[in-house]
Amino acid sequence: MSYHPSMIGLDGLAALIEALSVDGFRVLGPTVRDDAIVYDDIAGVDDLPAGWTDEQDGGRYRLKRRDDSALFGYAVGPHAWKRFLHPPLLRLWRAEPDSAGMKLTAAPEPEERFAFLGVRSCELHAIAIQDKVFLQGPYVDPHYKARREGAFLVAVNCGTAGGTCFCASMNTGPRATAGFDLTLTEFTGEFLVEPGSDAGAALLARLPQRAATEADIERARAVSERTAASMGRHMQADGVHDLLLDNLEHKRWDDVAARCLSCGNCTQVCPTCFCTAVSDVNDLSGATERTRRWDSCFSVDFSYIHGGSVRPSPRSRYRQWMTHKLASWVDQFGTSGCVGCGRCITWCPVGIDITEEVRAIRGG
Amino acid sequence: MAKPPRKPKLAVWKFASCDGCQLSLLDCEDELLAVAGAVEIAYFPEATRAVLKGPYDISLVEGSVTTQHDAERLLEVRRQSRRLITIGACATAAGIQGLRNFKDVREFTSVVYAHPEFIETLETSTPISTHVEVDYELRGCPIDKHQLLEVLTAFLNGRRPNIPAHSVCVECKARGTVCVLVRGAAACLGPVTHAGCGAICPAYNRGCYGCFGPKETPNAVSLAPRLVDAGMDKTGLGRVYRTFNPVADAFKKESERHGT
Amino acid sequence: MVPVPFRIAKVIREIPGVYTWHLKSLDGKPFVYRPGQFNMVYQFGVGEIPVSISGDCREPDTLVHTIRAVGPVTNAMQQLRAGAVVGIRGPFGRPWPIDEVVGSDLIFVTSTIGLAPLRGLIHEVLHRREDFGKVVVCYGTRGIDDIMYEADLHKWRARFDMHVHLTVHSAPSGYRGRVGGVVAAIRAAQVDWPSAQAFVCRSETLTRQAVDTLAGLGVTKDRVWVTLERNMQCAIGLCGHCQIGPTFVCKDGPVYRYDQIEPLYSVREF
Amino acid sequence: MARRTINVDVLARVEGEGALRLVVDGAVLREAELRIFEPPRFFEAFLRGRSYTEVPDITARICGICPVAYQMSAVHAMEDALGIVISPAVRELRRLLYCGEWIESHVLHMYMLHAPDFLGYDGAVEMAADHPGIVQTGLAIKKVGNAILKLLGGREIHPVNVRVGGFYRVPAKRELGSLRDDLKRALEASLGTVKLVAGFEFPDCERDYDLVALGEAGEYPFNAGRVVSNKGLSITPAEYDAHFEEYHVKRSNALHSRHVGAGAYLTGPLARYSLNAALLSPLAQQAAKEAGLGPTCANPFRSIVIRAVEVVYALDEALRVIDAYEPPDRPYADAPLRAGIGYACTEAPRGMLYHRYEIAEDGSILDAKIVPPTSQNLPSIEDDLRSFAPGWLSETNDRLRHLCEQTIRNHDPCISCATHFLKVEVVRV
Ligand SMILES: Cc1cc2nc3c(=O)[nH]c(=O)nc-3n(C[C@H](O)[C@H](O)[C@H](O)COP(=O)(O)OP(=O)(O)OC[C@H]3O[C@@H](n4cnc5c(N)ncnc54)[C@H](O)[C@@H]3O)c2cc1C
Ligand code: SF4
Ligand code: SF4
Ligand code: SF4
Repeated sequence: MSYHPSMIGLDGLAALIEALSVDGFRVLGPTVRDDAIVYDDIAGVDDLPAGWTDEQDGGRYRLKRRDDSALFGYAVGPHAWKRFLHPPLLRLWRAEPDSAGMKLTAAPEPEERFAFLGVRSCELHAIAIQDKVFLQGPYVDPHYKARREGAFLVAVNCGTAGGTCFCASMNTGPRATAGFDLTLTEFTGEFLVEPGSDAGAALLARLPQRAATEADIERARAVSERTAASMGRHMQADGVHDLLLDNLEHKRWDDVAARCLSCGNCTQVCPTCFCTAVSDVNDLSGATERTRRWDSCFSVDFSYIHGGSVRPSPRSRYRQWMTHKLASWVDQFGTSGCVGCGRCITWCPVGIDITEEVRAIRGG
Repeated sequence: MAKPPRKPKLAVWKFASCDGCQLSLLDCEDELLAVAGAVEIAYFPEATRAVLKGPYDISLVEGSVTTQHDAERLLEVRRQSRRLITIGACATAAGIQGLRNFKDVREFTSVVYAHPEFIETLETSTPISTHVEVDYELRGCPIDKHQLLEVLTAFLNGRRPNIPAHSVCVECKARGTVCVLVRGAAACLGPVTHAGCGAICPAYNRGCYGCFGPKETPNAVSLAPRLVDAGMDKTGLGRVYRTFNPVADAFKKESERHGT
Repeated sequence: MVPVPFRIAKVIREIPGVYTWHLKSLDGKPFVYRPGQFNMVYQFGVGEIPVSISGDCREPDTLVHTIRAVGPVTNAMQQLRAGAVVGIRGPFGRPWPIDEVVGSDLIFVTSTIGLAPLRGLIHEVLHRREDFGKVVVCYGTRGIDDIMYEADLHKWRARFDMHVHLTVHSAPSGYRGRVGGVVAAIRAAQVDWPSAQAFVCRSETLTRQAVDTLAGLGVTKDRVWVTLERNMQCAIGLCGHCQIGPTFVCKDGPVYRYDQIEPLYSVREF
Repeated sequence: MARRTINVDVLARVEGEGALRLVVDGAVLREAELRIFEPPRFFEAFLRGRSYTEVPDITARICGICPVAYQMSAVHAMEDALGIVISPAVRELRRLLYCGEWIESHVLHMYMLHAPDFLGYDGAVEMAADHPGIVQTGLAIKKVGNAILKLLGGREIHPVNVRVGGFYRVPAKRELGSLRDDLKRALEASLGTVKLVAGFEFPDCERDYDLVALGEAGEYPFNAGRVVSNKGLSITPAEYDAHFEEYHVKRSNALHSRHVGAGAYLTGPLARYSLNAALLSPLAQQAAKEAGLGPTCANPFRSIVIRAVEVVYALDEALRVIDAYEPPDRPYADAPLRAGIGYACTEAPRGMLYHRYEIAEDGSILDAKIVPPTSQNLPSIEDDLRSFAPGWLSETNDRLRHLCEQTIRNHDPCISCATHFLKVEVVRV
């Protein structure tokens, strides 16, 4: 079914946030905190980062003033939506000794439904990838499912590409094409809104608006084209699957291992990385609680089996990460594990650049 | 699960230290009475006058060895302990008092004391593991009380303590803190520092100063230029690695690399 | 996924450090699985580890695990007595491809604890004995005290329709059985090499050695089946720990056809 | 009566390691010697050459029980040296942080270390078996003190948030507000504590102490004020060295301190209260009155009552700070580096803590001097023993030993602090 785009103003955006919270959603969106644009609870338009942008490069992020008051005039920040759909720390169950031996109680799933405001195209792709991992395989992750179902996604077409973005080369942006309920394209003080689902169309109908003209739509397309042309990074992605798997002993792995801190930041900021570890904690009363937390293939214990770690060297751990992202992910889930958001480049303390590493391996 | 017939005996020993790590046990306000219920507190002078004779099932050892008398006392502690767990940076990596190892102790003594001849002290501050076999080393200056409880329950249940050796960054990200190093707010040792504190410092808008000591496979050499970008000078680099864990291998090497 | 409580009905000490549990679910429900699958076995308050199911899948009322004490969890489990309750999640993983090998001669190659994951398969093969050609078990251990499942071996050796080549690495003088490596035992097997299917269950290095021996005799690598071991936490392909390249050992394995896994096997620290 | 030697090899329920040696000859006390065998840690020596920015974190490690005190004295001394003027909001937050430490440390001492003396137990855990309610109340109040430290400082022990000029990060109003309910509950409970400890039996032991504390600050003292005494002293912290001197006793790893020309003096709750009682909040004053405290107090056994009153005050004060709090524009103030000398005294739970630093132009420390409360109190503690013990010589060894221990514990000595300090022990000859 096809939907009709509309134009809304700032009042319309305010009405959108209002309507979502009236409908019982916990509205999450971009806001400024600790000199960065993070995703957090949003009460209204005032919480959005008006007039801010970011400068990003390998290992570097700086918030800067824009010369206008755009609300979405920056690229993606340190947080990914996965922290809400796939939380960093999750209680799974509790076991207590009882007369039968033990009693196990699963931790309840939260009842809140999320509305995400300002989801970028790369992030929509990342969510779609985690959907594949957690929902579309032989096993479903009930925790992800409980959070993902009923989530309302308001996308924003990027008007500015960040210094480390390369979605254009991954075919994951900058224009949102699927997986959203509504998508916004920002002009000064005005937004083109395009529904992507019945729920989105229904919500749009409740907002103050005017019908979009051909010219509005054309303008929005131009925004995306301009953004695509200004990508900070480029990844030559064709054939990268075979390239990496054919070069598992390439000398570049040693080179990157000398720089890599094996700190795990890249895996934690990546919107698609999904690995977790469980840990059981007993209290002294004899009860045990199992929690699950984000893990990282950069830690030694990640691959521990009796007798030692399978990947003791940082070299093998970096190689695991990158080949998983760009190659074995394709075999596992039919898609690349990288959406070109650039977070792993920006938030790597030493600025290791996945596009550069691919280039180096390609180079010989 | 069958309950052990008698409660395991717990002893808490102190060597050169600030008492902070053993205080962590008394800071477990919600759990202290449960701990006291699960173990027999057999020796813990900071908490009780009562003294039960060894051997002890678990000994927690705080502090580093700085006197000949302590070195001898430690041997006896080890003899009396089935499991010996060191708690904190002093016991594990010599602690702040380990700074003497890089200086002339006689000069130190004369700075502090009017009559240096009254003071009996060794030239160096050494970790417990230099003197006796250690069953487990818990990191931190001070240790994290939840980790202490985890180690105790793990030993009581005969399992491996769940104490990850990865970087502080992993905890920092879980906490949702925006990296202070990347956003240019501070020089941060998080990427080379052992997790456990919960990434407190970055959450308080400052760089980690390494109080949990080095993580597994630390790469301080690669981090150094970034710390310089963030405002640390060469002597600062040398100093920051030589503070609370001065003899931890990776930190010691890095500090020496900067000429300290 | 929450573990389901099972009670240990019986503990059998196989050899020093190796024990077998017979488990019954508390709710009495049968445990349905296929040979080659594994469970996540949880000892209350201690930890959870992957363990192959070693029983006879036609007796779903009894779940059988054989465990070797190597570390904290497996050591703690060794202390458990009949009556203790443990948690079970499973069954997980792909079973041995029994239907794919119908009609062929079968050779099982394994050593010490490696017989545990194969035992259920051998039981099933014997239940369907007429579906297969010759059946040969080559089982090697270090010494005569390391021989597991002696009752089974005894029964199997007594059968006319299968051969058991039991070999020990070293034995006291006067020992009448075969002494030497498993390789020699394989060579001694009399199966139709060009069509035989092999099941190998040993450490990664010894697996390679067995595969080479079999290849020399004409068993191509697409007829060799192995099981792999990796760190596992969720056992359903969501935690990421058990990856070897494209494969998740927990859900794509632990049973693999050797030719498909060999390229990954040969990369160091992969 | 024969010569008796009483040794308390390890003084229990004090922070750090010390011993007591009493030598009793018939009915005469020959010797009362407190020995600190906590090994020396040389803080003053290795602070030399470190940057002034590191000092608050390093000196915190002198003592895990009162790290905030070391951080407070250190930052104030640095600010004095560098001419940094802190904002009123930072001043208030520092008061709040100190409230947290007083609550945590006083409650630890009262409930876990000192009360068992009065109720006849070896320790709090043993006491909990018969009086679970008392111990649980203590733990609950202590937890609130720790909650302040954790929120404002990042963690209870060795907080990370204190820096020269202010804080690395200041809390939002809402964050502080989250403490309010727990503080109110603890305040309620702390009034009960005053009643409880006021009901203990106290030996009739008064002494004419030279009581020294911060005062004349217009507020019950934490971080500001002059150094005053009940004998008429009133000086600035910068003049401290001219009036007080440390001396080194044989076989002691702790330095002792004396009032020049006057000898032993006492800092801590007794002094603080006797010099500032009128500045307590009305609620705390009321509690003091109901507990039978006069405007001054010279019985060290009653120090537990004063601690209880100070806990009421600290909880009350914490609530006041939280209610009035507006976050400052900047979390910290700074000033250009310069060479200089800075002095500061602040009120650690155990008493006054003096720091002096000489800073070079590049911000490195040239010289450091730290005089912890326990060093200052040691001579008075020994004097307490000398004046009280002769009256107890007819008691059994056990009882005598216990009374002497209690005499020491009255002052909550922190031997960890004191070492840069000595040795202690007791004997009947
Ligand atoms: C599919 C599969 C089937 C197995 N079948 C059997 C069997 O039938 N019998 C048998 O004796 N052993 C089997 N194992 C091996 C068994 O899981 C390990 O020996 C066991 O995990 C060791 O744990 P531990 O605590 O005793 O010792 P350690 O090796 O010291 O392990 C310490 C900790 O590391 C973790 N760990 C170690 N190895 C693994 C692992 N493979 N997966 C997840 N976590 C791990 C656990 O948390 C464990 O507690 C199997 C392993 C796999 C993967
Ligand atoms: S690999 Fe890097 S660029 Fe790709 S999705 Fe993950 S964080 Fe973004
Ligand atoms: S702030 Fe420090 S600990 Fe946190 S991610 Fe950055 S480098 Fe790591
Ligand atoms: S962040 Fe670093 S310095 Fe701060 S508490 Fe944690 S380990 Fe210690």
